[in-house]
This record gives sequence, C-alpha cells and structure tokens, in this order.
Amino acid sequence: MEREICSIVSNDRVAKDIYKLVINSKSIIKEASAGQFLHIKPSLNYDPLLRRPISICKADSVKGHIMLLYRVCGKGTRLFGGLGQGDCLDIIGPLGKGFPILKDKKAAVIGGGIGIAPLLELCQNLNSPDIYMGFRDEVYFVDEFIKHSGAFFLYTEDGSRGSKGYPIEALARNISSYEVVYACGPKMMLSKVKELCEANSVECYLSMEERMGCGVGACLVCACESSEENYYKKVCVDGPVFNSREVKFDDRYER
Amino acid sequence: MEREICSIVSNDRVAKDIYKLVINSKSIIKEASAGQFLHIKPSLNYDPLLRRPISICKADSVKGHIMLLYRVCGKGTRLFGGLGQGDCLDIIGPLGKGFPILKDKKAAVIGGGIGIAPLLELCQNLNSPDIYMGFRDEVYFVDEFIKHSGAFFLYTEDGSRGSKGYPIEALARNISSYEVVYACGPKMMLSKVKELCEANSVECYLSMEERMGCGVGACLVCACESSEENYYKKVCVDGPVFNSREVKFDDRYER
Amino acid sequence: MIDMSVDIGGLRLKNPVLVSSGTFGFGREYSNFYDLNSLGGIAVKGITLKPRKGNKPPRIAETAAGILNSVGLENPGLYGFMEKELPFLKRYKVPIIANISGNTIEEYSIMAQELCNSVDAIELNVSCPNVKEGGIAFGTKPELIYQVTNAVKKRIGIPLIVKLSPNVTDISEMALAAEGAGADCISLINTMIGMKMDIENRKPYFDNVVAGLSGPAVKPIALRMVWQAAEKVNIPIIGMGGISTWRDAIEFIMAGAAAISIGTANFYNPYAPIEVLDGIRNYMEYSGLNKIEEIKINRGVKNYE
Amino acid sequence: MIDMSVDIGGLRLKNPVLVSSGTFGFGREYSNFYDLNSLGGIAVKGITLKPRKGNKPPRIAETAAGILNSVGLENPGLYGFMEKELPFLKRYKVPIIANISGNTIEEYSIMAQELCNSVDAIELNVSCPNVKEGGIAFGTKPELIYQVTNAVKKRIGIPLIVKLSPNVTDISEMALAAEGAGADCISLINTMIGMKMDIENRKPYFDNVVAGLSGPAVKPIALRMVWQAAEKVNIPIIGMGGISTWRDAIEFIMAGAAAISIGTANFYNPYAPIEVLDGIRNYMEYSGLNKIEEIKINRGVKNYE
Ligand SMILES: Cc1cc2nc3c(=O)[nH]c(=O)nc-3n(C[C@H](O)[C@H](O)[C@H](O)COP(=O)(O)OP(=O)(O)OC[C@H]3O[C@@H](n4cnc5c(N)ncnc54)[C@H](O)[C@@H]3O)c2cc1C
Ligand SMILES: Cc1cc2nc3c(=O)[nH]c(=O)nc-3n(C[C@H](O)[C@H](O)[C@H](O)COP(=O)(O)OP(=O)(O)OC[C@H]3O[C@@H](n4cnc5c(N)ncnc54)[C@H](O)[C@@H]3O)c2cc1C
Ligand SMILES: Cc1cc2nc3c(=O)[nH]c(=O)nc-3n(C[C@H](O)[C@H](O)[C@H](O)COP(=O)(O)O)c2cc1C
Ligand SMILES: Cc1cc2nc3c(=O)[nH]c(=O)nc-3n(C[C@H](O)[C@H](O)[C@H](O)COP(=O)(O)O)c2cc1C
Ligand code: FES
Ligand code: FES
Repeated sequence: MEREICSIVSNDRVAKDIYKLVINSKSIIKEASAGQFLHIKPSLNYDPLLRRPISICKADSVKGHIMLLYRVCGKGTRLFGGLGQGDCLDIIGPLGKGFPILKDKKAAVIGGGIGIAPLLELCQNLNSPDIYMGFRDEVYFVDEFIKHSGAFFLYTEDGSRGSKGYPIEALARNISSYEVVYACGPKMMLSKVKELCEANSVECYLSMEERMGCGVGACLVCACESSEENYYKKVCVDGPVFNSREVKFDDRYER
Repeated sequence: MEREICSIVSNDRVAKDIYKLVINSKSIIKEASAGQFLHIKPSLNYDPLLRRPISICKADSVKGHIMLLYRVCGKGTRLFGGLGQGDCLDIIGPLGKGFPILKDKKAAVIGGGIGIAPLLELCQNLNSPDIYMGFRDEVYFVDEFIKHSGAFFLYTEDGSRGSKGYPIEALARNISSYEVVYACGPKMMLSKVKELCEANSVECYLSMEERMGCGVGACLVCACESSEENYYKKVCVDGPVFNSREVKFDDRYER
Repeated sequence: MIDMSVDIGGLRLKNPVLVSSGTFGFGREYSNFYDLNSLGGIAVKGITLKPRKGNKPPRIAETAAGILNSVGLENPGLYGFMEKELPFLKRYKVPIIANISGNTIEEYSIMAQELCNSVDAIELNVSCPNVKEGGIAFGTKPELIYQVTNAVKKRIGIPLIVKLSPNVTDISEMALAAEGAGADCISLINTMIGMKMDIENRKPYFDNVVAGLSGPAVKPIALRMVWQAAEKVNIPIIGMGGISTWRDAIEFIMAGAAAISIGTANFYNPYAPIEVLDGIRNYMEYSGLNKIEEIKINRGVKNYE
Repeated sequence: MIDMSVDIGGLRLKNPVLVSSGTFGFGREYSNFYDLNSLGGIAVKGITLKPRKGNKPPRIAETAAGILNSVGLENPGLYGFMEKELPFLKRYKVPIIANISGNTIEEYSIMAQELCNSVDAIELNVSCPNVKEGGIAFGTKPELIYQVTNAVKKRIGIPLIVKLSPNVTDISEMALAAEGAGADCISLINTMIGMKMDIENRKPYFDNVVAGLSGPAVKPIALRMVWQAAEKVNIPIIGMGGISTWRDAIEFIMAGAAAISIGTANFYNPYAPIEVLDGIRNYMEYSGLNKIEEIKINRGVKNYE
C-alpha cells in the first residue's frame, strides 16, 4: 500500500461517459493484482473531498502502466474526465483483496456495464475463461476481453448488439459446466449470480461496491451485509472481492 | 452587466506567477471600459466558492477579445493558471465604476506590480500619458505600456531593471506638471499617491481593492473607509475607481 | 396543472423561492439580471431603528465551501429604508419581507409597527444581542423568543416570520416558542457562528473576532434543523442555509419546508433563484406532482428523533 | 532548540498532533503509511461496553467540503478491544487514548476503570444519549457532563479528557462543567448533527435520519468553539474539526488549543498528521518560536465575546 503521484499517459473516451485512463506507476504497480482498487483524489481543493475508488482494469508491469476504466457519473469522475496527458493524480493503492486466481478450475466471468472494469486483468490471468457480458445499450471494451476468452456471450438490454436481455440468462443455462464463477456489476446481477452459484454449488466470487471514506479499513463506513448476523464486512479491506458465501444482499439492493 | 460564458483564446505565463488571459466575449465587451472589472468563477464546485474580481486590462471590441492580467496567489487564481485554450469561464461583468477619461488634462499614470492590470486600457484611451511603473524584481508587460506613453519611468525594488526604488519618487518630483493622476497598486502606494496629489491639488483617481462577495452591491462586504465619517463606500459599485478625496486609508493599510 | 404557489402563514407566494436577508441588498442589484417579479418574495437587508455604519473591513473570508461574514448590520436605518429603498421595490409586485433587528423588545415593536403598512411580512432577526439581558442573543433562549415574538405580533396585522438562529442546542424548542407566541411562520437558519485566524498578523481575522458562517458548508446542518423543527411545529417553515441548486431546495421541501430561500448562492450565481425555481418546476412535472406540499415526504411510523 | 512537546492534563506528548477517534481505527491501517511513533498520540475508535454491530449502510455521504457519517459506534466492545486490538498498539511507544461511550454513567465508569491500567488517557465521548434521562445526549447538559465526568474521574488515576459536543448553545458552559468536575483536559469538537435527503427514494438518506458532519466545512465553527472554551477554562484543550493542513493547526493553537487532532483529513490524505507536524515545526522555526505554547496569541485587553 503506497501513495504515489502518478502522471497520466492517456485519458480517452471509449463510449458515452466511459473513459479509459492509463497512468504511469512505479510503486503501486509492483503489488497490483486483479480485483484490487486504487483510491484516487479527484481535486486538490475540498470539494469534492474524498478519494474515489476505481478498480485496476489492467496492469502492465513491463511498461509500468496501469489502465483504469471509469464511468463519469458525478462530481469526482467528471473531474477525472477533464484530465489529459501529463496531468498528475494523487493515488493510494493497491487496496483491498482481489480475485483468487484459480487457474485449474473451469471458470466463467460475468460482468455488467462498468462492472467489467476489474475483470480484464482477471481474465488475462485465467486460462481463457468463458465470458458473459451485459450492457444497457452502448457496448465497449469487448474486443479487449474476447482476446482472453473461451466462449463469449454478449447481451444488451435493448438488443442493439449481441442478444437482447441479461448475461445471467446464458450463465444460468451453462452453470453446470463451471467450477468457479467471478462476477462484477450491478447489485441486482451480483445477487442473482450468488443465488445461481449457490443453488448449483459452484464456487463464486463477487466484487462488491460500497461508498468509502478511508479505503484502508480505518473508518468503518464501507459496511456490507455479511452472512454472519452480528457483524458487517468492510468492502475496502475484507473485499472488494468476496466469496459469495461471505456476503448477503438485503432488500435494499432489490430495488 | 451580464453573465457570459466566455471561451479562452489563450492563457500564457508572462512572468513568474503572472499570466495573460485572453477570452472571447460578445456581450460583456460591449459595455467594458477602463478600470472596470469582471467577476469570474474559478470552479464549478464549491471550493473555492466565490467569484474572483479581475480587472479588464484591454478590451478589443473589434476582435471581441478581452485581455486580463493576473497573478497566481491562491486557490482561485491557481485554477485560472491551469486553464487553456477552449476552456470556458463563467463571468459576470463589466462591473464597477471605471476611470474617468480626461483626455484634455495632462495625465500621469502610476502602477505597482499586478496593479498595472487595469491601467493598460486606460493609457490606450488617454493622450500618451506619462507612465510610472514599479515592480519588485521581475518586470512584465512594460512594452505594451510604452506604446501608449509619453515619458516612461521604470523602477524595481532590487534595481535589476530601471531605477532602484519606487515610482512614487519620480512622480513626486514631477507632480507639478500634471493635472490628473491615475493609480493602481499596493495600498501603501495608493495612500502615498493620494497624499502627494492632495498636497499639490492635483486631481487623482485610485483603483481600490477589497475582498468581495457579490461584486454587484448587494452584500456590503467590500466596505472601504470613506472620507465621510459615518459610512463606508462599496468598492464593487461605488468603485473600484474613486476620486482620492472620497476615500481614506486607515492604519490597517500601513502595516 | 402545476400550482407553484405556497402559503407562508397567511401570505400567499406565487412560488416557493425567496431570497435571503442580507444577500440581496434592497433588490436593486439583482434587478439587472432578471425580473424581480419572478421571485416568490424578497427578504431585504436587515434593518435597525437607527442607521448603522457596520463593522470595519475585512468583512468576508472564504472558508471551505462557505463564507464568513462580518457586515455588522450596515443599513440606512428604519426611516432611511422607508424613504430611500422601499419605493424602488414597491414598483414590483413581488412580496416584500422586512427583516428587522433590535437591541430591545421595544425597538423591534416600533420598527414592526412602522413597517407593517408598507411591506407584506415582517421577519424578526432574533440573532441579535438583547441589551437588557446583558447581551445574550434573543434567539438562544425560548423565553426571549417568546417575549419578542409576542410583543411584535400584538402590534401588526401582517404575517410575522421569526428567523431562528442555528447556534442552539435544540432548534425545535425555539421553534415551539415562536409558534406559541403567535408567529405565523418561522425561517431558518441564520448564519452559524464561526471564526478565522489571521496567522500572519497573529490575531483574529475579523475585528469582531467571530463572524457568520453560511453557504453550502452549512447545508447538512440547516436541513437537519428544518427537519427537526417541522417535526414539532404546525406553522410553515422557510428553509435556508447553503441552498444552491434545485436538488438542495427539494431536500428542504421534502424535510418539511413550505418555502425555501437563497442566500450566499446569489453571490456566486446571480441566477440561482431562477435556476432553482425552474428546477423545482421540472422536478414536479417529471414526478407528476401538482402542488409544492406534495413534495414533502411522509415521515411514516418511524421515530425520527 | 525547538521543543514540540505538550502537556494535555498530566500526559506529556512528544508533539501536539493527535489523530481523532473513529477516523484512525485501532492504528493498524495507517501503520502501513508511516511509523505510528511519530504521532503525539492516538485516540482509538470509540468503545462501548458490549460489542456493537453499528448502523445499516449507507454510512457515509459526501457534503460540500465535509462528510456525514453514520457508523453507529461499530466496535468490538470493551473486552474485544482489550484482547484483540490493544496488543497491536502496545507494540508502539505512542500514547493511547481510549475513547469510550456509554448509555449510563455506570457504563462509562466500568469501562474507564477496566481500561485505566492499559491506556494512557481516557476520552469520554459525551455525544451519546443518556438512557436514564430519556435519551438526551450527555453532552448537551452541563449537569450531565458534570455527573459523568465526576463519576469517572473518581475511578481512574490517568488523565481524563472530556470530548465535547458542538451541538450546544454555549460551549464554554459545557467546558466549565467538565473542568469543574475534575476533567484534566477537554477535546472539541465532535461531529455536528446534520442530515441528507435521498431525493430519488423520497426518504432520509441515512437509516438513522441524522448523521455526524465533519471535515473542512465545520472548521470555522470548531475554531470558534476552541476560542470560546479557551477563554473560560484553564485545563488544556485538544482542538479538532476539519484540520487538514499545518495552517489550520496553527489557527487552532493560536486560538488556545494545547494540542490538535486530525480526523476526517486522514481519509483524503493519509499523511495529513505527518505533514501537519512538519508544517508546525517549520512554522516555529521560521517564526523563531521554541515552544508550542508560544504560538498561542495574546488576547490582549479586547473583550472578545
Ligand atoms: C471497490 C470499488 C471499485 C470501483 N471501481 C470502479 C471502476 O473501475 N470504474 C468506475 O467507473 N467506477 C468504479 N467504482 C465506482 C466509483 O467509485 C464511483 O462511481 C465514483 O466514486 C463516483 O464518484 P463521483 O464523484 O463521480 O460521484 P458522486 O455521486 O459525486 O460521488 C459522491 C460520493 O459517493 C461515492 N460513490 C458514488 N457512487 C458510488 C458507487 N457506485 N460506489 C461507491 N461509491 C460511490 C463517491 O466515491 C463519493 O464519495 C468502484 C467502486 C468501488 C467501491
Ligand atoms: C476590483 C478588483 C480588481 C482586481 N483586479 C485584478 C487583476 O486584474 N489582476 C490580479 O491578478 N488581481 C486582481 N485583483 C485581485 C484578485 O481579485 C485576487 O488576487 C484574487 O481574488 C485572489 O484569489 P485567490 O483565490 O487566488 O486567492 P485566495 O487567497 O485563495 O482568495 C481568498 C479570497 O480572498 C479574496 N482575495 C484575495 N486576495 C485579494 C485581493 N488582493 N483583493 C481582493 N480580494 C482578494 C478572493 O477573491 C477570495 O474571495 C483585483 C481585485 C479587485 C477587488
Ligand atoms: C453577507 C450576509 C449578510 C446577512 N445579513 C443578514 C441580515 O441582515 N439579517 C438576517 O436575518 N440574516 C442575514 N444573513 C443571513 C442570511 O439571510 C441566511 O440566513 C444565511 O446566510 C444562511 O443562508 P445561506 O447559506 O443560503 O446564505 C446574512 C448573510 C450573509 C452572507
Ligand atoms: C467516521 C467517523 C467516526 C467517528 N467516530 C467517533 C467515535 O467513535 N468517538 C468520538 O468521540 N468521535 C468520533 N468521531 C468524531 C471525530 O473524532 C472528530 O471529533 C470529528 O470528526 C471532527 O474532526 P474532523 O472534522 O477533523 O474529522 C468520528 C468521526 C468520523 C468522521
Ligand atoms: S472505507 Fe474506511 S473502512 Fe472501508
Ligand atoms: S461585493 Fe457585495 S457589495 Fe460589494
């Protein structure tokens, strides 16, 4: 865990509100692994105040480049969107527990929307997992994933690309062929993946999101409902990746 | 008085912490005159919160360009310094009372440091006034002024360019040759110019600074000691340019 | 059909967006930006019986997402206001709220009585020191709020708004005191007491040492106080404190405010009141709401204290 | 020779920079960034007698230059803390301040007594509801502050710090109550009560409705309260509330704080305490000051109230 001032190599729009950011890193990259995240300061002033958690999408330790994929959705990410080559970012990382890389198991990886971000580094490290992906309408980054995939299933909500619907539908059909499933995306999707895997006794890892303060385990604000009744998990240090059996989805997420 | 979103033509560093900013303006420029100021939002977020007052340095109504000269000295001006061509600024202006243009009177113009900013448009409008200018060390923008000047007196505190000392010294020697003096710069200088002119019965206009809230006369925070005992002047609407007889310098400024 | 009008204790406003005392002068300044008749109402700069010169500069400091001000109630006095400022505002049809400050209950009463035929409502600024009580602010003791409200209420036939100070332990106690004494409406919050040091000169930055904090920084506190006051009183509440956008305004109305007021935001965005108004209207349209009151949330069975 | 050490009511710290309860866990997390022994002291996460699960998420919202938190005192309980967390911190030489919360005076007393042989000072978090008094917060009534301080003081032989709540009309009254009851030091401010609405879902954003506001937004209020408390009490004050830079720290020390504490700033800048410490040292060198106490300004003859 380090603080590093990272300069920006490039920051390109890849779809509506979606950007690919590449930064230089000397120290953070040394420990970076799939599923971990960076905690990035959006402003030098006090508004916005807090760092923003963004997953490591790809780490190229040879070039010393970390690639991030983010969606502009509020104050902080809007500021990220305005940055260009040569600008610097104050970053803490790598933070959290990433995905366990189970190379010998037949794996499926499922991602929804911007939730695909932490999955690229994962897919690179697995042995050509089957990939299930869903988007609302505009599709991005799938070519990067196809390179590392076995079978590839693409869904859009409006049917404009791939099949119409959600990737969970295809995963449900094929679930019996997998020994492990990795997932990141909307809570609704994660909750269904958990249910599906547990019903079929398939090992399952979910990357969770919760609003963060410190990002390092000190403030206790990133609480996430755990399967044990009497305490919460901390997304920032116990996660963001959890074995599906460790976490619980409460009704709040079903909205 | 208008709000206008102005795009930036150029924003160039002209000396240490001193920048020349040129913006496009359609509406504000129509009413802009020497000595007035613009009230510029430094950030889209809430820190920094308030607009920053910056004088109109030159207004080119043919091209529709307004030139500003500013010193980076805090949160807001630091953000200005980071802007580039094509970025936009949210501006209110032109605000305040500018310099009365007394073309028929023999005029001296005296400026210190960044206080030269509002004087360029003034000098352009006068008939080659004598110009007195002082800087701490690095000298900037004097060529622009020399074009419009009669005699030109340059001083630096460290003597690195021009004469060593303060421009008030030369003005004091020549004061009897002027019918009007215009000044902008540190309070210390303004207070001496006022004293000098009044002792010699020379008409005198001073451009004053005070911290601002609204910039339009509504909040009463830009109070400046007036020669009338029982009320303050508002720098934003009664000024920033005052006849020296309207204002008073209290001890606070002598520090 | 969307009806934007609201009632603030007997005064009907055509929409719920007011502008706050001390941040809008006497209206002249912002009339250069838009038609003042678009506003729900204008609370003018706080008036005292005698003219006041106000505090020595500096009078403002920027803080993180807020400002500290130390204007010290500079104003032309009751008669100066009535002669020099009111006629301008009278040219508009916008309701005028006179914000008054006194050192004694007598002063408040005189001012209210003199003004009540010329303005649409009186707003009592009770964040002033009560000279007779050794300088303790009227707004920090329920008994004092009761006394001043009650005294003024008896003298006037127009709606009386009591503007509460947030510098108290229990805002609902103050709200209840105002209501009990006959206030038609309460407004909150006034500025919070803050301070800044002048490090270079090793002294408090303001001559008066303390100053009033306002702006987005205080919004969460203001919203909480409106929520708490609305829990207890039945008279309408004008919510303010850091409101800058329509989303802020909706939060206050959801929490129980009948109307909202824009203060500091006027300084950084002169069109803030108009933008907030448009935003509220769009929100209502989008949400299928027809009346401002429908924005208020149902507190349900939960005990929210 | 610059001496950075300060005394906070009998406990000597090697420098005046502490970290605040609830923002620094039990120290482990930030030990990855720097040597904890560089700090003046560590106030650990607030402890209760029994373990607490804490509030339902969401537990944080960002506000303008601040945050609202609703952690709800999640902690492993007195014995969990002593067994599982304290041993790690004991490996360092940094003074440990145990921050304790209770529902009754008895609970505070038991905890203080159990802890007083293992930690360097006890900090009473009096922003908790007093169950016996119908849930009114201890920190809002001088009598309650007096009672709980007095009860705890009698049971322990180590310095007792009383951490005051800013949600009161008159902070100096609370400070005097703590001092009168035997507190060795006071710390202020705890979080301010704030709120946020979830507009989309038409309900308060936090399950608990209100939440604690901290960060740069509250700094002007915190500084004013330190100034006011320092005017009245003679025991040392630990100042906190939005401190992010050495300049903020200097403002608090000028206003009368004997030491300062970094809270929310740890979240956006894990090195904040170290940077503040270096800044204070540089400031002293530059200003030719040799002791922290020399930073305090002379209030002179002026009546600053
Ligand atoms: C472990 C983790 C990894 C993430 N990885 C990515 C990624 O690779 N790419 C990406 O685009 N987004 C990612 N997110 C979500 C991203 O952090 C938020 O979209 C972002 O913080 C929003 O900030 P904002 O200022 O634009 O929005 P605002 O709404 O202005 O943010 C306000 C506050 O809410 C928090 N917040 C808002 N949305 C979320 C959210 N969905 N999850 C957590 N906090 C939120 C912000 O951090 C901030 O504190 C990740 C979140 C977590 C927890
Ligand atoms: C009428 C007028 C015209 C001006 N014209 C120019 C100009 O042409 N070029 C230029 O470089 N500067 C000019 N200034 C000064 C300029 O406004 C300040 O330097 C600038 O606001 C500092 O902002 P900051 O955020 O960088 O500093 P900060 O210190 O972060 O500012 C904090 C607050 O103090 C105010 N402030 C700080 N310094 C001053 C100051 N000297 N005068 C007034 N308010 C101040 C800011 O506006 C802000 O509200 C002018 C000031 C006034 C009043
Ligand atoms: C410069 C300034 C002057 C003010 N003067 C008054 C006043 O005269 N009377 C009054 O009741 N409130 C006064 N206020 C308080 C505001 O009306 C408002 O209650 C407060 O600023 C909170 O709202 P805001 O955060 O939107 O500004 C003043 C506020 C500011 C910033
Ligand atoms: C997430 C969080 C948890 C906190 N928990 C506690 C606590 O357990 N006990 C306590 O006395 N104060 C607690 N506080 C208050 C801080 O210690 C501090 O008094 C307050 O945040 C103001 O300082 P700051 O603005 O520098 O954060 C907490 C604050 C935050 C932000
Ligand atoms: S974000 Fe602070 S504990 Fe997880
Ligand atoms: S800045 Fe508001 S009156 Fe001048």
